[in-house]
Amino acid sequence: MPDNKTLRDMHYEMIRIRLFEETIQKVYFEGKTPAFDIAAGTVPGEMHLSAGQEPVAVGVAAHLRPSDAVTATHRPHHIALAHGMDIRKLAAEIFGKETGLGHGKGGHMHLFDPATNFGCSGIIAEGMPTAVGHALAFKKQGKDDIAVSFFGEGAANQGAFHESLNLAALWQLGVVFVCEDNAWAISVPKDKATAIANNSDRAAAYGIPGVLVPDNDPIAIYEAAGEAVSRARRGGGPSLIEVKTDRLFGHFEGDAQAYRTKEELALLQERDAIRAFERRLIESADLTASDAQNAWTRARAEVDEAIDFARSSPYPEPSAALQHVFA
Amino acid sequence: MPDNKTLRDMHYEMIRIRLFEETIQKVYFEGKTPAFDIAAGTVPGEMHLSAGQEPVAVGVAAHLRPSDAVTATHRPHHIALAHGMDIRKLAAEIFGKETGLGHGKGGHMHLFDPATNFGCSGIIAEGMPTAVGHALAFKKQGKDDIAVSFFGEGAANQGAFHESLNLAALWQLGVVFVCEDNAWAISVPKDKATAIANNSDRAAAYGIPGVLVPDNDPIAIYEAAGEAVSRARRGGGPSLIEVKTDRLFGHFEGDAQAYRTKEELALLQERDAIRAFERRLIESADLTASDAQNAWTRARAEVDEAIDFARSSPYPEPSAALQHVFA
Amino acid sequence: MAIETKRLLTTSKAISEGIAQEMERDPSVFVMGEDIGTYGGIFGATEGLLAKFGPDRVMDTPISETAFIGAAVGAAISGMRPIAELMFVDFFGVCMDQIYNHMAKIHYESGGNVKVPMVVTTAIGGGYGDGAQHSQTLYGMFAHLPGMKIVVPSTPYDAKGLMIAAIRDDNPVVYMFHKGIMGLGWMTPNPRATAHVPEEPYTIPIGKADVKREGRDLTIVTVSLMVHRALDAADDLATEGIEAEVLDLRSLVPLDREAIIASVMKTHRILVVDEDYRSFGMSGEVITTVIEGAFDHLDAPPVRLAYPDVPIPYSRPLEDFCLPSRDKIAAAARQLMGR
Amino acid sequence: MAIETKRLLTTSKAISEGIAQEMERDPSVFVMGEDIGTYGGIFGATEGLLAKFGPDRVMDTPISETAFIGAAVGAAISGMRPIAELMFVDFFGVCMDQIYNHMAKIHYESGGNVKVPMVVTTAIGGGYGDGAQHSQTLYGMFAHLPGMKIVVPSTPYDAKGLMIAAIRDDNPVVYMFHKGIMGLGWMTPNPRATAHVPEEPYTIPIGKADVKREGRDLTIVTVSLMVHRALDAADDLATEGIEAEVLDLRSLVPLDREAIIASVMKTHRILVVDEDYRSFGMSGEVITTVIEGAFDHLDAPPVRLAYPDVPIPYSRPLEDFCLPSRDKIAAAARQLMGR
Ligand SMILES: Cc1ncc(C[n+]2csc(CCOP(=O)(O)OP(=O)(O)O)c2C)c(N)n1
Ligand SMILES: Cc1ncc(C[n+]2csc(CCOP(=O)(O)OP(=O)(O)O)c2C)c(N)n1
Ligand SMILES: [Mg+2]
Ligand SMILES: [Mg+2]
Repeated sequence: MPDNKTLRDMHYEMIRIRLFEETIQKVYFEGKTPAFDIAAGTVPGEMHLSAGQEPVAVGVAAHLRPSDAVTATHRPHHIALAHGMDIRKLAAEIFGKETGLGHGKGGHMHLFDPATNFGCSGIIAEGMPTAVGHALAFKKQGKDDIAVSFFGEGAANQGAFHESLNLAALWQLGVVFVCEDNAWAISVPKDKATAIANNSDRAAAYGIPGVLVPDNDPIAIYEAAGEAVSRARRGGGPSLIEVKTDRLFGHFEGDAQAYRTKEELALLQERDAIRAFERRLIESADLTASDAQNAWTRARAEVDEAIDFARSSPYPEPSAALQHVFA
Repeated sequence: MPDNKTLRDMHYEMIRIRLFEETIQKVYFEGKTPAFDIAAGTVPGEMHLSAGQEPVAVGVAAHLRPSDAVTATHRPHHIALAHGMDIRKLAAEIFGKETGLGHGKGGHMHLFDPATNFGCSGIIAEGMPTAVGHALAFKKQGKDDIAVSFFGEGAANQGAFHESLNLAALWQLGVVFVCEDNAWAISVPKDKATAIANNSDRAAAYGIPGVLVPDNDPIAIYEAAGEAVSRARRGGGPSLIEVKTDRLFGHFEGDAQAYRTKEELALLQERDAIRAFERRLIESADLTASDAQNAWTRARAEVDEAIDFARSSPYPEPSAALQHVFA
Repeated sequence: MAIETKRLLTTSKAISEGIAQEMERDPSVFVMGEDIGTYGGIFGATEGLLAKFGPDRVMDTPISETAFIGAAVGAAISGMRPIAELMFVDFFGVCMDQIYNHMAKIHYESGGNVKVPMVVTTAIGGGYGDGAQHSQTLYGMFAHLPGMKIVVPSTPYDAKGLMIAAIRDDNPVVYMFHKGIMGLGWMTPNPRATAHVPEEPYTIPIGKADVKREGRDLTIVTVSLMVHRALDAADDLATEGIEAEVLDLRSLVPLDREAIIASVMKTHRILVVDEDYRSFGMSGEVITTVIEGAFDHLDAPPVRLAYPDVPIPYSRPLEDFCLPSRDKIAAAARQLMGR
Repeated sequence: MAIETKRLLTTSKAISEGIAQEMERDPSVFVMGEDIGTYGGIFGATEGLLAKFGPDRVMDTPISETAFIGAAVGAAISGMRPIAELMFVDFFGVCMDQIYNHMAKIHYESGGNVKVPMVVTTAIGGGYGDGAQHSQTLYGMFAHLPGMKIVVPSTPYDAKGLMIAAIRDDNPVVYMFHKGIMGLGWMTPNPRATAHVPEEPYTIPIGKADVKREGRDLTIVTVSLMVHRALDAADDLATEGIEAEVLDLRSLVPLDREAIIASVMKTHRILVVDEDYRSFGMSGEVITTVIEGAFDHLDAPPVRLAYPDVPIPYSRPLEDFCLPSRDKIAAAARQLMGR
């Protein structure tokens, strides 16, 4: 069970992420109405937001240090923020600005942060081998840093999943594999893609622990991650954790979600993990109602400041496109 | 338990394969002595022979019809012959002759036979998806033909293994996946490559039956395959069979096998599955000693005739190299 | 005299109509891919097919490109004519072995005994801020690898005719549609992405280039979305008295070298416009074709305008800097004309 | 006066020596791959390393190219300098995503903040009857994709110097060695595959072509094993009074365009010899480079001799028909000279 400070930090972090995602959503539609044009507006391109999946990010990240490596997917913001990425640099990168994490070269699916050893990839499951490599480096360097690889339930049917788990298990590397099962891969439901019900059962194919967290509960995730992280840190090898979580928005912004029913969407809103967690903390007296309110206000200010920073930052020089191909 | 005719057929077929492989081995070294030059001689290129793995091929193929699709690997001869490929066309292809299966274009790792719906690939595990596709076609066509995919234990750590098993299980296709575990992937022993002891346990990751045949026994293989094949034929979906088998020769011809001990190699010779099977059939009175002798003689003649055919066949016209890129 | 009202279709609807008509005609045709069912394909190439043909012939797949493209290869060998969608060409790296070592080579390795009649459809192209892993064209890379036809349509009319031809072809065809030619409501509109498309099925031969605009002064050779950019530039150039011929290759394999040479023999000048990376790709191949076939007919050295050899940057000014555009094409043409 | 005896090494020994010296110098260098330990690498590039450095730094891997090449990417980001061997380049299709979407792009996507210093070694080339899936060169395809350096050595001396340079490079390098240049006992011997190699470590800058033979009449541009074929052909041509300059590019990325142009400015004629597939590859890029840089200096249209656009056939007469050879190079050179 996380201590009070950790609970409050997790609460704040989930709120900060949610507000960030909601704000990016608003910004994303600037210049895209009335006619939606993916190339237009303040932020072009695809935009995969993580609202609903905050518990996974914060429950795991609570156990990590900045030197631990984290790899994420096309849906990376919650994980990046929870692992400590500078929110202004993140926002500025999404805006394509010179002050962004990659000076505007990467964009929202390609965030690389040496300060928090964070990376992500828009190619499904292909961030997983990189995580194995980070852990391999740490082992060679005699460090007790670990690597965490986040991926969706859709990714678990990609070859890279299998190869990465086998290699990490074979070499007993300190990797925690975290499957964010939000039940959907774009429009394809999990049962139309995965031959078995729970990916955590696939851990048996590699002789490693497989843990199922059946609901989107930050505390349960915290507990499962704690065990996996400390196993990894003490040289006990990799683990696989599967969390049943919720994708509150469309796959990407602009997704009409014709494949989901109104009822499903309403149900997800109703069981929103942040509100549930907040209620629970207030009930358990870990948080007062006014502290809770305060958290929303503080997070709002932090997010707004980051967005302002991004908005007011300059674009890179066009010809900078030709730089940084080679070091 | 196979009936007497089947036992005798399996006995003959294993002998025919063994003699074929031994003969190809001799032919392969023609023109390569005293100095071994892979490009020289009657048959150039890599040569992966299957001596020792005959039980897997014949135990499975005993249940198949020519219209069943079979995919194999870089080590395909035993499976091709057991499934009924014309031995003369196979030999001629290995010789690079116009009369070969692919008019000399494919060679020993790239055998494609419409008559027996056989194909193979020199890329590890990449024959597996093709097998899934054959089974998918059969299902769409309302046929009860099935597909069998052979692969080595080394292949079971390749992404294509995972994706193929998941897809076949998801769509409940009639595929039998047969893992020939000969304990080695070139020089890498299985325990240096695979995080668990038995690949058959990986069936659980796809919710399909996984069967381990712990020794190189044609009858045990026949039994396991019989169940998997009939399940596949009746629409019951895929199975995974793993057989612990023996690679009697080097990975490819010319392999000095510095990575295997003399003791291991001697032990393999000693427990040669063909001799053991023959002894057992004679003991059980399924075969007389003179029938057994006869089988070797007949097989010898058949193989020699095929090799003669290959040897005396003409090479393709050099400019034929430019044909058959497109149909 | 009856007034003829021409039926207008977007490219994506032209493609899905072509597929639908072939599925009606031939029960062996089916479609596989991620989000090609209920969703209709991320770029609409399979819209309406699920409703019409049901889930047995329009199959959503797991994110297992190696398995399902490989399954298409197997199914094609066993008598089907699959269409498999690789959502973005950028993802080729997870499944290329099935594409180039299997789909493309089995017919040859079999000495012509085994046919692999299938189509891989895939989306190409950038210009909308999708970054380094979702914006590439890569047709030059595919065209380098023998054994598969590479189709790169530019208009709704061509798209339908080439799709039907691709499905009927007994060879593997990689059919690459640029997101910017699809006529999608949510992509920056391209006026020529909606055009007349006949209702009845028809084919366009794969391997024949098409003169999209005639001209006497220079030849602009290109494909896909850049055909539209080149036509726009040609309009601008015409106002200055420069008449550009725009040659749409329509396929890179087979490459219609005769058409390239014939056009250059007429205009004596050539500009190649290429959204793919500059080096070791289409632009060099087209120029070399001209050198091999019309060296003595050139009034000026051939010129290419291509994507620089850098990963696709995300930020708009950076991406714009890299992409060939109407203005850059016109400028390159003027330079070629010595203006 | 002391008699100097020069130390002779095969290319494979030169490569493994280069790796060993870097491993001694820099503890962050390690090697991963299939059969690179006890076996010493199928083509001997890692021979002796396991005995010297032990299994922690010389790691045999499962047949999981995506996982271990991807692991090299992660390890490189976290401070190591991995060398990962892809046994044959033909297998790229199972792991290309890690190579071209990750290894090659992360530095750029990070805006220069993250470095990926690693080497992918891989064997290329045919001519020994290994068929369509084990005989390709494919350097043209790799060179088309931005973000990685592509090194293609031809001699023992170059191989060692380029290997050390590759390991020390802060960028990802794909190091492609042709089986026929390795000096392996079991491959048709190539007399220049054993040559003097200094014992001490040295580097050769990546991106600088090398004139392997000077000549005044024509330039033969090529790489890898074809350098040797070209040198043989140049010997034959010399007896006829034709002096060919043989330019070994040594790397395709960076491509030493200046060296190509400088040589053509001198000889006014160019023949490109390429074991990779003809179309959309190196041959077209080199010719286009000449057109862009030395059009007015050409006395004859550039010529290319390349592998035809067909999968590699197995049978010897078929493969011989396709491969560029000493005789075919000499014949093409004569034709270029108008003889
Ligand atoms: C190899 C590959 N195939 C397909 C895609 C397209 N794609 C992007 S996101 C996505 C769905 C991913 O589902 P999941 O892994 O469950 O993650 P989620 O989107 O639910 O977070 C797909 C198919 C891709 N990016 N990479
Ligand atoms: C994707 C790929 N990686 C590597 C190789 C090289 N290779 C050929 S055979 C082999 C070992 C295969 O081992 P296994 O699957 O156990 O089959 P076996 O040789 O034992 O029959 C390897 C690594 C290959 N052909 N394809
Ligand atoms: Mg999901
Ligand atoms: Mg094996």
